[in-house]
Amino acid sequence: MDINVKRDGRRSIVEVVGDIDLYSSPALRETVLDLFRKRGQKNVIVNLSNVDYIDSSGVASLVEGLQEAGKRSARFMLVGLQEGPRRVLELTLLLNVFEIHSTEEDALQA
Amino acid sequence: MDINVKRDGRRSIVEVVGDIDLYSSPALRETVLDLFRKRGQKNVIVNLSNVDYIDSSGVASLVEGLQEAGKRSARFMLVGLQEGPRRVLELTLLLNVFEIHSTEEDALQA
Amino acid sequence: MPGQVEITIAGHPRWLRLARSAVEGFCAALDVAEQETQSIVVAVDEALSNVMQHAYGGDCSRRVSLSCSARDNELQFEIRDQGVAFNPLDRDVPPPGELRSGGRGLYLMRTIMDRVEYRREGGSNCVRLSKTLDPYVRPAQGEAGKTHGH
Amino acid sequence: MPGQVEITIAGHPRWLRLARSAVEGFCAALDVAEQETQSIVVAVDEALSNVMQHAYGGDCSRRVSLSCSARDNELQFEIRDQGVAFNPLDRDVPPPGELRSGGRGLYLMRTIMDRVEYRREGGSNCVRLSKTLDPYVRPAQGEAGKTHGH
Ligand SMILES: Nc1ncnc2c1ncn2[C@@H]1O[C@H](COP(=O)(O)OP(=O)(O)O)[C@@H](O)[C@H]1O
Ligand SMILES: Nc1ncnc2c1ncn2[C@@H]1O[C@H](COP(=O)(O)OP(=O)(O)O)[C@@H](O)[C@H]1O
Repeated sequence: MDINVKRDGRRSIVEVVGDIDLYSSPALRETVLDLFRKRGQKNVIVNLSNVDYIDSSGVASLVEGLQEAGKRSARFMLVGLQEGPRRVLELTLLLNVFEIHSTEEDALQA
Repeated sequence: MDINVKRDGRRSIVEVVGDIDLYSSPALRETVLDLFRKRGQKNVIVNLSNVDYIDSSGVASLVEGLQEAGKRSARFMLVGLQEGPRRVLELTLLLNVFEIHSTEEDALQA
Repeated sequence: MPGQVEITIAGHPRWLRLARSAVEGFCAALDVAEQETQSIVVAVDEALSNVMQHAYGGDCSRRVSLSCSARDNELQFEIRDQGVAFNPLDRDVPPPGELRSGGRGLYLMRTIMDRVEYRREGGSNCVRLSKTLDPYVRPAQGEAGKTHGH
Repeated sequence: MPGQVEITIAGHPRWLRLARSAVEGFCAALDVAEQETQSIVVAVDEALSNVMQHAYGGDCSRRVSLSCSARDNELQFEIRDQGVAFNPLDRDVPPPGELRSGGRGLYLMRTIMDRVEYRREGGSNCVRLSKTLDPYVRPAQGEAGKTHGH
């Protein structure tokens, strides 16, 4: 898994490429939490359009991002959700818990 | 592996999709030999643009196709060779033994 | 009966992707539908992750094995480890949808698979995940005889 | 030392693709370059195919195992079967490039890998294929300790 962060003022886009599993999710978790805690970001968008697989530890990382955003009245959004990850969020009844948009552009305008 | 044959008069294009290995090569061999032996084809083009992997049994099937063509003064061509299969033909010193073209169109005009 | 495919990996999460590819490859060889395969991969991956994380507590020198078998229209995946005894069926699974980190692995395993069985066997935990396929999946035919030649 | 990854498959060619994915996954987890990986996959696949075809003569009920390990900058793949004794190093390999069907598997194995070793061990054939990687590949670090957490 590779992570690429584009930061623009208090808004960041986290682009993930590859599977998010027990091996890679700690890096995603850290990246997202750091953006809120250390960089004071107000808006973090995670682009999952190149992620075909996410397991429960990956879901946990995203949930922690959402929780951290909540504490700081910041926003946390997911974009580009593929079929597999969508099904995992559906099965865990989290599909309506996250703010999800199709593309980065949609999320930026939302 | 899937095989799809387009026949046009005495000319056939054999489109292969997937890996050619010990499991799948017998079907390719049979398809190609039948086109010469049973269908009297004078020109068989094997399109490998959707083949990422070929092993020595797959190479053997192609060689048998070439030999059968030789016996009948027919033509046997390969098109769309990907990097992996190209390397295998290179390693087995067969890259210059086959008539290879980039695309079906090139082969049809050759 | 041993599975048609068995894999053993060191208990390091770096090998999870390989294990998922193996499960995917197993399903592909049996013509299991793509969406069904994806779910099965999740369930098996969760079981393996739990062993690495909980049964072995991150000790990557220990090994976990996975046995895959197909019989009639049922796929079975047996995960075996030598870690602390743990019966995944004894554990209450908290409701999903809540905003907590963690605690969704067992839920996914149970929700996706048709059957989860556990036995402790001479120092090993053995979790068997089963899934009945519909429509009828081709079992691994001819595994007991000569069916291919050159 | 057991390999970090071991897989056992029934001796049916339908499982070759799965075995290739496993080798690919093994190399990927160690950051081996793509082109190098592709060649290694060919060599291992040829060894497995030979067992299915020749050592077992198409009897798909028998099993073949593959052990993958990485040490320093060397990858080792050990293929083990219980078929007829056969030392691939005793066999003369005909020159490639000729128009004959077959007879290129051993050549590919030897050409691609740096070392091919054979031993007969209590009814088993054991072929070890080794490849030294350059530039230095990360060995499977931390396999012996706790390196990950939640
Ligand atoms: N194989 C196992 N060995 C020991 N304990 C386990 C095992 N699997 C799960 N557990 C326990 O059950 C809990 C719930 O597991 P799970 O639902 O997978 O969520 P998570 O792994 O995210 O905590 C774990 O936190 C752990 O305490
Ligand atoms: N594992 C094996 N057990 C027994 N015989 C083998 C084995 N591998 C190879 N051979 C013998 O060596 C010959 C050459 O093998 P190879 O170069 O792989 O070509 P091919 O498999 O296409 O014949 C085979 O035809 C077979 O007679």
